[in-house]
Formats: sequence, structure tokens, C-alpha cells
Amino acid sequence: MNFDFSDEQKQMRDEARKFLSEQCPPKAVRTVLDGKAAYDKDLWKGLAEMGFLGVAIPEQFGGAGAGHLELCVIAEEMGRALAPVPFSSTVYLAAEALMLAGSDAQKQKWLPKIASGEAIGTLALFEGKGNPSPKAIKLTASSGALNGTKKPVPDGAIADFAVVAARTGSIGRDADISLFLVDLKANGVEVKDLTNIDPTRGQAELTFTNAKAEPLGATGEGWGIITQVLDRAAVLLAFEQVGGADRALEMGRDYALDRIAFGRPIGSFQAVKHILADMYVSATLARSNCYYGAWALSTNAAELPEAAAAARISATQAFQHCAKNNIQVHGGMGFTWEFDCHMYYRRANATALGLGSLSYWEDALIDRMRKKNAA
Amino acid sequence: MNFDFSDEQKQMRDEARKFLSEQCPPKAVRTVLDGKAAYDKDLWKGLAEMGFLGVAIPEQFGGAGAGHLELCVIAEEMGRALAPVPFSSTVYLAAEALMLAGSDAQKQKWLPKIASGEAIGTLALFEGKGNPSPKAIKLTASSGALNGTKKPVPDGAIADFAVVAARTGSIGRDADISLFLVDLKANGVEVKDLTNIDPTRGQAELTFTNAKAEPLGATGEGWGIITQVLDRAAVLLAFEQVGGADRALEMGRDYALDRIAFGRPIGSFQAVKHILADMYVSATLARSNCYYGAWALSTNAAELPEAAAAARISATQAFQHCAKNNIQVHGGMGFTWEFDCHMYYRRANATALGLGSLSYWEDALIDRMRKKNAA
Amino acid sequence: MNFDDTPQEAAFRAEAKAWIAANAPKQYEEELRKSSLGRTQLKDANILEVAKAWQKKKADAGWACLHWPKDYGGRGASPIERVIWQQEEGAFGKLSAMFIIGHGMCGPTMMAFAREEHKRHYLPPLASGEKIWCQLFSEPAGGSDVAGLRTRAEKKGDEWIINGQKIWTSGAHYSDYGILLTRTDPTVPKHKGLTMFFLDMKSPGVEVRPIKQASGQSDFNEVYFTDVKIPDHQRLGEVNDGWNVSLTTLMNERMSIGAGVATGFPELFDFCNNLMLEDGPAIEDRSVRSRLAHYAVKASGLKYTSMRAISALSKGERPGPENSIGKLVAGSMIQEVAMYALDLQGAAGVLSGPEDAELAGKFQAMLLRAPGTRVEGGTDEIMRNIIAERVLGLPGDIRVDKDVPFNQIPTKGRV
Amino acid sequence: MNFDDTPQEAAFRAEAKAWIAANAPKQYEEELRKSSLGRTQLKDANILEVAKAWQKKKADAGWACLHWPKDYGGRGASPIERVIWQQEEGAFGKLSAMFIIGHGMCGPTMMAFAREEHKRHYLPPLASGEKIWCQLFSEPAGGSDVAGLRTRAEKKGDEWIINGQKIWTSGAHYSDYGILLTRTDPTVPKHKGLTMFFLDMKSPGVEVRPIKQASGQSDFNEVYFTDVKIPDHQRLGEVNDGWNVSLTTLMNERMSIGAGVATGFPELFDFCNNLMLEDGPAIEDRSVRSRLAHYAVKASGLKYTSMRAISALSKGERPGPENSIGKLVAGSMIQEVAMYALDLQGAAGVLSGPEDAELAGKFQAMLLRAPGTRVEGGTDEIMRNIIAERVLGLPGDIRVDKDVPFNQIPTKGRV
Repeated sequence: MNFDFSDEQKQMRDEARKFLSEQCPPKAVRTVLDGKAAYDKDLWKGLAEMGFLGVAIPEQFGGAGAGHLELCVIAEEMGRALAPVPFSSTVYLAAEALMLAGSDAQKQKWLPKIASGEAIGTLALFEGKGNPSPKAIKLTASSGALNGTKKPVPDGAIADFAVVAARTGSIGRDADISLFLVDLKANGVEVKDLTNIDPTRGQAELTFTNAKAEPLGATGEGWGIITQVLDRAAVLLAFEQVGGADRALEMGRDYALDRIAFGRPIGSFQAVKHILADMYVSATLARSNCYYGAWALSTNAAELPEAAAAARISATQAFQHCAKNNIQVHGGMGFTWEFDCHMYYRRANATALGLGSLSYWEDALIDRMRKKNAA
Repeated sequence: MNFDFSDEQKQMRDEARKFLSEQCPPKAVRTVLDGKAAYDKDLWKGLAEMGFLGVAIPEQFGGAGAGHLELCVIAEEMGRALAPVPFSSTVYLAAEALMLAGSDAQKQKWLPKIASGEAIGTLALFEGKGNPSPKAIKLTASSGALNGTKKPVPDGAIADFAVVAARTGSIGRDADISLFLVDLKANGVEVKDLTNIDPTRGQAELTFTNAKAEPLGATGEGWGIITQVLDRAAVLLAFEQVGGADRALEMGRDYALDRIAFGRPIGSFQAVKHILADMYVSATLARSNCYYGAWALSTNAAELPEAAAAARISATQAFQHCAKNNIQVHGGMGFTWEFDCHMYYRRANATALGLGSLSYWEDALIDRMRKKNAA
Repeated sequence: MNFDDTPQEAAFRAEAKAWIAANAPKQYEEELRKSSLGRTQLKDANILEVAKAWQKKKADAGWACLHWPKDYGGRGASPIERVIWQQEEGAFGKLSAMFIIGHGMCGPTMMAFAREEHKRHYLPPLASGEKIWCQLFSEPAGGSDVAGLRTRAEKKGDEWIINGQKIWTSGAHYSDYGILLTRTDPTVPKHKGLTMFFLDMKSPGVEVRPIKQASGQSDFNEVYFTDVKIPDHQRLGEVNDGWNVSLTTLMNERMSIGAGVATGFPELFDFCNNLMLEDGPAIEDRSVRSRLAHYAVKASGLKYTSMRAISALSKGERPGPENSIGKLVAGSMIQEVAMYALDLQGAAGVLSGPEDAELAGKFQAMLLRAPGTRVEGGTDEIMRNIIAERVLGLPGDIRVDKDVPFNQIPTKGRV
Repeated sequence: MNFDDTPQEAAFRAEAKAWIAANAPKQYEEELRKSSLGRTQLKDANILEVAKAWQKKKADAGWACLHWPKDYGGRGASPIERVIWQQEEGAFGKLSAMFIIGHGMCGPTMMAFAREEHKRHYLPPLASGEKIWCQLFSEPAGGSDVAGLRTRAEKKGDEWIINGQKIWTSGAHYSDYGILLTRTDPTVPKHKGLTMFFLDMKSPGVEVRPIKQASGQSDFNEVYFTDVKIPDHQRLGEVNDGWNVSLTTLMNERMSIGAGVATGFPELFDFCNNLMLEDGPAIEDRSVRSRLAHYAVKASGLKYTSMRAISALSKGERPGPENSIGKLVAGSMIQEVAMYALDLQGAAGVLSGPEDAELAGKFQAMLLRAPGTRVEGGTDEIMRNIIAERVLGLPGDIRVDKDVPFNQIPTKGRV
């Protein structure tokens, strides 16, 4: 047994960390936070040059062909640095959907552009409030044209193309859903930027009016693909969350060591020590669940659905817990715009919702464990 | 507004506390705990003499006719002292059921005996696991004879009579349930003592085989009466729970002040201080919810169902929380049989279940709030 | 046990109710009622002006600062009358937010320590809202350790020269006066070298800079002092006795009970009552109900704890630690409630723009404001210490800086 | 990242599996598998005898104390081989409970500090389970503050005379030997006046009294020493250096990883999978599912944390704070799980008799045993301190007794 990343993978993590600490300091994140840019274009370009965007994309499609374990270690660093780029939408959602269900021509068209940083992609799934569900999809597809509205779509305002979930049957069962690829720069697509709690990652509303679309995967198989994409993205996003949780913990620890009150470092008070110890515990549990998710993802194991849900839940809890208590350890200073604590708090709460909420994944986990148990 | 007990009621509380601290020290509780007696007969007699058993029973039926606020303050003291007597089954359940639904003759027969300590009563509701529900009642009544089994029945092994819930209709709707009064010393009743987590309060299985029974209240109105009895008992038991929670908190506080570790009282460590502060907070919230329940109970207010559920939930949480963390503050000593901590832990967990579990009452509270909101 | 007024209380309530019905700015009532943590603003009016007008109207009719003596602009009312007033004032009470510091802390401190002529001069316009006061205690180096402050006051002739920086000053940007805690002797242990003053916020050398909070709003300020002059007659209490003076201020903060704390529960219950989940109404989902019940009993527990405190107050008893409990419980609860409300919205829970977000982004605003509630006015940890020490009688924390001259206390944890 | 054995590991696993299949007491396997916190007993056999027989069999075939040197009764195996053995031994490993202290703590301490002839004499029968050892550190006055112990050892000629009392000694009633920490100099600060010995538990003056626990069972003892004589050659380490010796003992406790901690989750999941509530299967109730998911990810988080630690161990890295995390998380979790399982049973949840209670009272036993799990081997609070200090590098608590002679430290909080 070697339940750990390999030395090569750890080396890649170190490289990614070094690169991001230089190219993506908090100041860079704030440029997007303050609305001065929709995303960090230079960073995006740099990530492409480092080979990070296509790390899990096969070589034949312009990627590094390294694999998903490598993508996990990079995801962790992206979360740690709060990288303000459309990484999760393009790499976890769009690229994964293409790799799972795309035709050779579709892969050939988009994957190399993803790897090179030329194309931003996303998944347009949600239509207003609620969790992933075939019933909630009302947008229609007929004769290769889409009509309807998607919101929120992550990075929708800067994306070049989207994988869109549409209703092709009548009732809203799994088999009534199909996926389509849409060029968002083409006619019939209206894009509206939406304000959200984490401005370092955009959200948009996409309205399709007879927008031209080509099928991705077979008709009626859309929901099955989405489920797989969400599971895979859940593991990858969980690594981002763990990276963020770890950084929030470090920030709290450092502040507790430096800050003096009542003549002693606040980290010498048990109340503060124990807050930080509990943060460490939740971050550690999440990391371990994520490692199992990474193993399942990289081996396409039958355990993936269960492992993905556990990683997602645990990492969501840990990041929310660490981000909010990092502010608490900082006291008033943690509640200023000037300190970086709130950027982690915003990201923690935004990533908690993106692929479906905590309640949704809790329910899914037990459903999956139950089915396994019955089998 | 005077959202507090009156000076007279507080005086009664002081009397009850004084009486119980003399007549019901931990040693007396241990006599029952160790199985040397089924309950404390002398204490029971003493409580009758003090007028505490009949405090809410009208004078015409041998009681003091004082009211339910007075009963609340006594309940709190009973909980504080862990009084090992059938007080809750006899006074909160049997007497309340009689007062709500009994005929004049029935009241005349049993209430004076309750007030004088001559009769122990109980409510035989449950039939195995599960929460209060008309569907769960399978015991049948026909031609004044009962057939079936009830378990657990609180204090069933020492009770003289029981109010028994029976099915008189076919389906298990509310209207299919009726109540009956049964003399447990008569033929057709088999009693089996059951081991339970809190040996200071007995639980039994009662098997009825053509046991003679007389109706209590009209046929088909049993479930409505039971609901009212449970609400009333919920408030009263909540006062017991708050009394227990307060005492557990005091024990923890005292130990933290006396016990030295690392050269200082353990109560000077923030970890211990904050455990105790949180215990105080939960006990205080519970007490306040209980006061509202007491007001609703004593005035027969329309708010009683909601107030009773809130008091029950809050007091259950507080007593469990304080009892378990009192052990924690005591460390290893708190886990010995010799220290009294476990007696509160046992009682806390037993009272959490007696009238239906926390989940049950949580569900009921929101149901009731929702109905009020819709009205 | 009852919720009934005494005849006197009923008469007072009737009078208050009638006056409010006739005089309150009704046009804002609905908007004020709906506002919750993270945003109290008016759509079509400047809330500062509306608040000042309402306060002035109250003062002219004798309804301002009810518990203050009449001579200083109050009504000489009993504590319970003050509570009744608050109950009747209802949502309009939210307009008093900007006066709370002045009325609750600065005023009482002035009453206890200022010269009589100052009291007669400064207190009535404070009561009527014509002048707004702020409180200048916290410092960047202070935080929970208020007495660790570094702002210097040095005596020159009949004046004191102030240099230093304060932080977390609510309303400094619209305040006319402030009470100021300074260090006058750094060579003695920290509690022993402090002195209190009041000052004109328009004095030369006072600079106010808004703090942008994590939520993006600015409710607080930094205040810089550069050679600011304060005449000695504006000193409150003896030289180097400022810590005791500040305790009066902080004690008075604890006296204001019954106002209620925001838990987020009513908003969450309302939300769940109207929300449809995929499988049916949210309110019929047992996991939602379980969470709601958990919050419901905390919210009602706080509400009735407050009522018990009011009852005690009306009997002349001193308020207990109710405020500490309320703040401790409500602070973390409102944060959890906001997170849960977003959770129930699913992926769209991230949206916070008034037009696109559920309920105009009410819960999103609550989420972003909530971390502040667990810190402002004393952190959760300080509240637990207060309960443990003042209520339960447990020992204080070990104080390594107790007998150390202030200027020898370390200022940095790691070198 | 993989869960595969190396060829060497696979060979070792195959050998272990085959031997266990051929030799383990299969008749008890099912019963052992089902046992959970609060009760490990066998219906028709004395578990002590079954355990001793199994240990002896293992020792004879070279499967006892795998990581010990062969000379002392072990196998000289690698840490990962030890873990593989534990995985294969499975439920039979529960029979090792009574040897854990001896093998995990006493043995390593003897190896590090005893004379060679003592090691050769005492260690093999300890490894084979023929002799059982206990650890005598805790005292009534000690608790979390182990170094606050008061049991005196006074030198008389070549012997030491022991007087005092120990507590929480697991298995003292069936132990043959023990390691004993004593105070040899009360005039120096507490950590500096301690000395370690080993002794024959049958020595005159040793009296063992079982402690009845809150759960009603007796897993622990008090041990009284009255003029007990120990020859000086049974001293472990230098005089007054006992604290350092004890740190070796306690550090070895932390080395034993991979055994897994009881969380109660598998039992709860199984229970909910088979439980019918009034409205349908419990597993379909969304509030039940939410609770289960909450516990599921803690349980899996602990499981995979342990696997990460094993991987690190197999690479020769030192174990981290995994044991502290496991104990901290599992201790309070198993208590909550037990309470919740009773809750789901409704009023009948109080019943604990094997015949009347649900699942023979498994969760009721767990509830009554659980408070001990949050205390034994270090309280939750001590675990958080360990994580904060050793992992996160935060400062230790302020030690008021650090430089104070032991006999001047106060012993009572209130007078």
C-alpha cells in the first residue's frame, strides 16, 4: 500500500506552489476581487505554459497526459492561492465532460485549446435555485437549437464555449436530458454577469434563443454524463477546498503566534489553541477523504461515487470551518477588507454551493452507501 | 409583565429543596440505583405529607389545589435531587390524564389516593420501539377487556393503576384510540420488570389478558387526550431536566474550583472554563423556554403545544449536555461509580426518551409552529 | 407568572403607543421591519437624516433617553418603562442605531464623571440626537485587551496633547464628540496609567478614515490623533484612573437589555415556509425541520431569557449576564443560519445581487456580515470568560502582564 | 497512490493469512466481530483464557510482538508487517486487549532501560502472554497532570520502600508485573524528582482493588502500596530521571497506529439500514440521512488518516499526531452516535437488558461506556493541547508550578 502521492506528484505540487506564490499573490487575487479584471489573464496564460491546464488531458489532444492524481495536487494549490481564473469550470467541468462524452472531432476541437489556454469552457447546468436534478432542467433543445436560460453558470461571462444540459424528452426523467456543446460567441446567446459572494470567480446568466448547438454524447444520456462529471469535479474541487482550508489554518496559526494580548501571544490561550486544533482536525479528516477520492478518480474505481461524495462533504465542512474560524482568531482585524481572511471565507462559502449544496451531497452519500450495502 | 415565579412559589421551591436535600441525599438515590429497593417509599410518603404529590390536584379531590406553577417548581427540585420515586408517572401522566378526562367518580376514586401517596399510577402507551403514534397501538379493547402488551411502562412494576391506550377502531387513526383505566393488581395483568439505563426509575412490561378495564373519556377520543397529557407532562418533565442540568453544572463548577492540576485549579484553564460557560448557556436557554412552557401550562394557553415542545427539546438538550460534560470536567473520577456524575448522565439520557425522543419533539415543534403560522 | 402590565405600566404603554402612532415616520416602517443583519438602509431617504429627525421629535415630546434625568434631556423613567417604550417603538427603534453608543455609553460616563456645567451643556443635545457621540477605546494593538492601548496623552500646562490611533470607532465620521481613553503613564502596569477625556471630534489633528469591512461595507472607522489638544477640564475622572472610568462605561453597555439580538431564525423559518424543494415543500422535509427546531429553541430561549431579565429589572434587580449569553449564542447562530439558507438555495445561493438573488440577497448579506458579530463588542471567547468568571465564579486567566510596567510588556510574539 | 502490497508485503500477508486460517480460534470469531464498545466478552468461555491461549500459540509460531527483536520473543518485523498482521488478524486482534499495555508500553520501556539479564528473563514471557504487565502512573491527585504524582519511593540500603496509591490501572488484578513511577525527591520541581521501577505485582504490601465504573463494569483498578520493597536493580533509568523514562513509555503508546478507533458509525449505519420508522425505512428519512452522512465522513476521514499514517510508516517516517486526532474525534462521536441510536428507538431506547433491548442493548452499553473514552489515555482537552503544541507549534500553557518545589505546590483549590 502507498496511500500517498508519489514523489513526482509532490514535486509537481511544489512547483505549482512556487509558481502560484510568485504569480498569484493575494494582490493579484484582489485585482479580480475589486472588479478591475474579470479574471487574471496573465496567470491563465502562465498556467497554460506550465502545462497545468492540460495536465490530465491526453497527449493526443494537446495535454500532458499525466493523469488525475497530478491534477489533484494542482487543484490543491489553486485553492490555496485562491487563483482567480476559470480553472474549475474549464478543467473540472468542461474538459471532463468532453473527455467522457465528446466525439473525436469535439475533443480535437476543444481540448488542445483548453490545454493551451486559448479556450475557456464551462458547464451550464442550473436554472435558478435548487440542486442538480433532471427535473429542474427546462431549457429545450430541438433541431440543434437551444431555447432557455441557465443561471448561475460559473465563469459564464468569460467562457468561449459551454456544455449545456437540455431537455430532449417530455417528463424530466434521467433519460429526458441530453448534453450540447455551444459556442458562446455565436448568435443566439445572451450573457449577463451576476454579482456573487465570491467576486474572484464569476457567475453569469446565459440566455439561449435558437442558439446553435451540437450534441455531446448520445441523446438521452446527458444525465448519466452529468452525474459522472459532477463526481469527478467533486473530487477535484475538494482538493481546492482542502488547499484553502490549510491556508486559512496557517494564517490563523501565524497570527496567533504573532499577536500579543494580555502580555502573551494569543496562541498561548487555550481557547485560541483549541480553535486551531479543531481546525487542524477537520482539515486533516478532509484531506484523508480527498486522498481516497483521488485514488478512486485516478483508477476509475467503482467506489468513485461514494468517495466523491465523502470528499466533497468533508472538504466543504473543513473549508467553511477553517475560513470562518480564521477570521475569529484574527478578531476585528480579520473582519477588515484589508486582511485576506474574508477572501477565504468568500471562497469557502461559494465552493460549498457550486456543484450542489452540502445537504445535496449528504443525501447522495447515504444513497450511494445504501445501494452498495444492498448490492 | 412578571415573567417569573411568585415569591410564594419560590418559597415553595426552597421548602422542596430543603426537604429533598434532607430526605433525598445521593445515598438515598443509590439505594434504588443498587437495586436494594424498587423506589424510596419513605420519601414518597414524605412527599405526600408535604403536600407535594397533590399540589396541582383540586382540593375537592384531596389535593392542595395550588396549581401547575407550583408543580413546576417542585418538579425542578425532584430533578435536581434525582428523586427515586414514581413522581413523573403518577403526577404528570396518570393524574393529568384523570384531571383532563376522568369522570367525577374516577377522579374521586384515584386522585385523593395519589395526593395521599396511597396510589401509584402510570400511563401505558408504548408497545416497543418508536415514538407516540396512534398507528403503533395494537393492544385491543373490547367489551371492557384489554388484550395486548405495553412496554416500556414507566414505574409499571410498582404502579397500582394505569391509564392504558388501546385500539378501539380498525385502522390506527387518531379516532381509533381510546383510553382505559386498569387496576394493575387485578386479574389478567402480568408485570415484568425491565432493566434500563437509569435504574433509579423503573420500567416494566405489562401484558394484559382479558384484563378488566373501564373507559377513561369517550371512545375514540383517546389520542386527543394523550396528546394533551404528553404536552403537559413535557413541560413538567422539562423542569425536572432543568433541575438536573443545573445540579450537574454546579457539580462541575465545584470540582473545577477544588481540583488542582499543574499547580492551579482546573477551573482556571480556559478549556474547562469554556466548557462550563457553555453548560451555563444551555441550562439558561432551557430554563427560559421552560418558564414559557409553565406560563402556557398554567393558563391553558393556546400556545401550550408549541411551548411544551420547545421546553422539552431545550431541556433535553441542556440536561444531556450538562450531564455528559460534568463527567468530562471531572475527568476519570467522573467515570467512577463512586462519584454521582453518572447518576445524572443516566437520568439525562433516560428522560430524553420517556415521552418520545428529541427527533420526535423537534418534528412536532415545527409542525405546530407551521400550523400556527398558516392559521 | 404573567405577561400583563401593571395598571401604571398599561397607562404608560397606552400613552407611548398613542404618541408613536401619531408621530412616527410610518412611511419607513415596512422597510425598517424587513431589514436584517448586514444592511439597514432606506431606499429613498438618507437614514441618518430620518433618524435624527425622529430622535429630535421624540426629545421635544419627552420620549428621548427615557431613563435619563429630565435636566439632561431625559424623562426620569423607570427601567421597565424604557423597555415598554422599546417594545412599542418596534421597528422605528432601528433608527436609534447611531445613537446607541452615545446614549448607552458616553452619556452615562459623562453623567458620572463630567463637571455639572458640562453635563448641562452637552447632554441635552446628545439626548435629542442633534449631536452624535462616539467612543474611542479600541486600538490596533488592543483588541480584546482594551487596557493594552497605546494612544498617549501628555500634559502641557492646562492642556493634554494626544497622539496615537484608535480603531473600530462606530460612527466617528458623523460624530460631533467622543470619549477617549488614553495612556498617561507607560511606566506603571497597564491598568494603572490610563486617563479618560471627552473631546470635540472637529478638533485640529483628528483624522477619521473609514474601515472597509470584509462585507464590503463601512460601519467603522480608524481615528488618528496628531498633537490634538484637549483642555484639562474635559478630563473624566482622575488622572491615571481611566480604567475605572471605562468600567462604568462598559457596565452601562450591559445595562441595555431587552432590545433583542438578531439570530436569523425568523427569517429562516419564513424562508423555509415558502420554499419548494424538488421533493416538496422545504418545511415538510424532516432534515429541514430538525435544523429549524434546533434553531427555534435557541431563538425562543434567548427571547424568554430577555423577558426574565426585564422582569427582574422591573423589580429593581440588577441585570445579569443576559447580554453575554445573547451575543454568544446569536453570533455564531446567525452565521450558521445564513450558511444553511444558502445551502437550501443550492448553486444559486452564491448570487448576491439584489435582482438575481433569492430574497434580494438577504441571507448572502447576513453571511458576509456575520463574522463581525462574533467579534464586535467582545469575542465569543471573551463572552465565555465573562460567564465563567462573573457568573460561575471561576478564576480569571493567569495574567502575565499584571504587575509589569506597560512599556516592558512584549509587543510581538515571534521575533 | 494505491492500496496494493509490494511483493514482499504480499508474501508476508499470504503467510500470515494462512497461519491464522489454520490456527485461530474460529469458534469465537463471529462473537468477537460483533462486540463493540462497552462489552467485549464471550458467552461460553473465559475471555482471559482464550486470549492467553491465542497469544501463546502466536508466540510459539513467531507471530507475537512482531516488531520486537527475536531475542526478546518477537519477530524483528518491520512496522508495515505489523500493520499487515493486524489487518489479517482482524477480529481475533480484540483478544489482544489485555496485552496492549504490556506490549505497547511496558515492554519498550524495559527494552530501553532494563539490564540485559532482566530483558532476557522478563520479555519473552511478556511477549507470549504467559505473564501480563500493567502500568502504574496515574494517581488520584494526578489525572491529566501525570507528573503531579505523590507515591513515595525511599531508599533503604539496596532497596526502595514504596508507599502510596495508584489509580486507573488496567488489568492490575490479573497482572504479574508492573512498571511504576514514583516520587523520590519532593523538594525539587515536580518533573525532576521522579524515578521509574518495575515490580512483581505479587510483592507483599501490594493491594489491588477494582474500580466500579459509571457503566457498572470494572476495567480498572486502584493499587495501594504499603511498605512495598523493590530491589534497586529493578530501577529503570537514573534516580530522579523517571519523567524522561516515562516519556519513552508514552511515546511508544503513540507508535501503535493502524489499529483503528471505535466511532460507532458502522453499527449506526447498519442499525438505520434495518430500522423501520413510522413513516417508512429510517434510511429514507432525510434527517436520518443527514446525520448519517455527518458521521460517515468523520469515520471515513479517520480510516483514511490512519491509512496515510501506515503509508508513512512503511516509508520509515515517524508517526504523526494521528492517534490524538482519532481519539479526539472518535471519543465524542461515539457518545453522540449512541445517544442518536437511542433517540431512534424512541421511549424503548431506555431499555438495556439483553433480552428486551434493541440489538441486545449494544447502543445502551456504548452510551454508558462512552464518557470514559473522552477521558482515558488523555482527555479531549489534553488531545487538543497536544495537537496545538506539537503539530501547530503554539505555545504551551503557562506553567505556574514549573520552578516550584513539589511539596510547595497547592493541593486544594478552595480553602
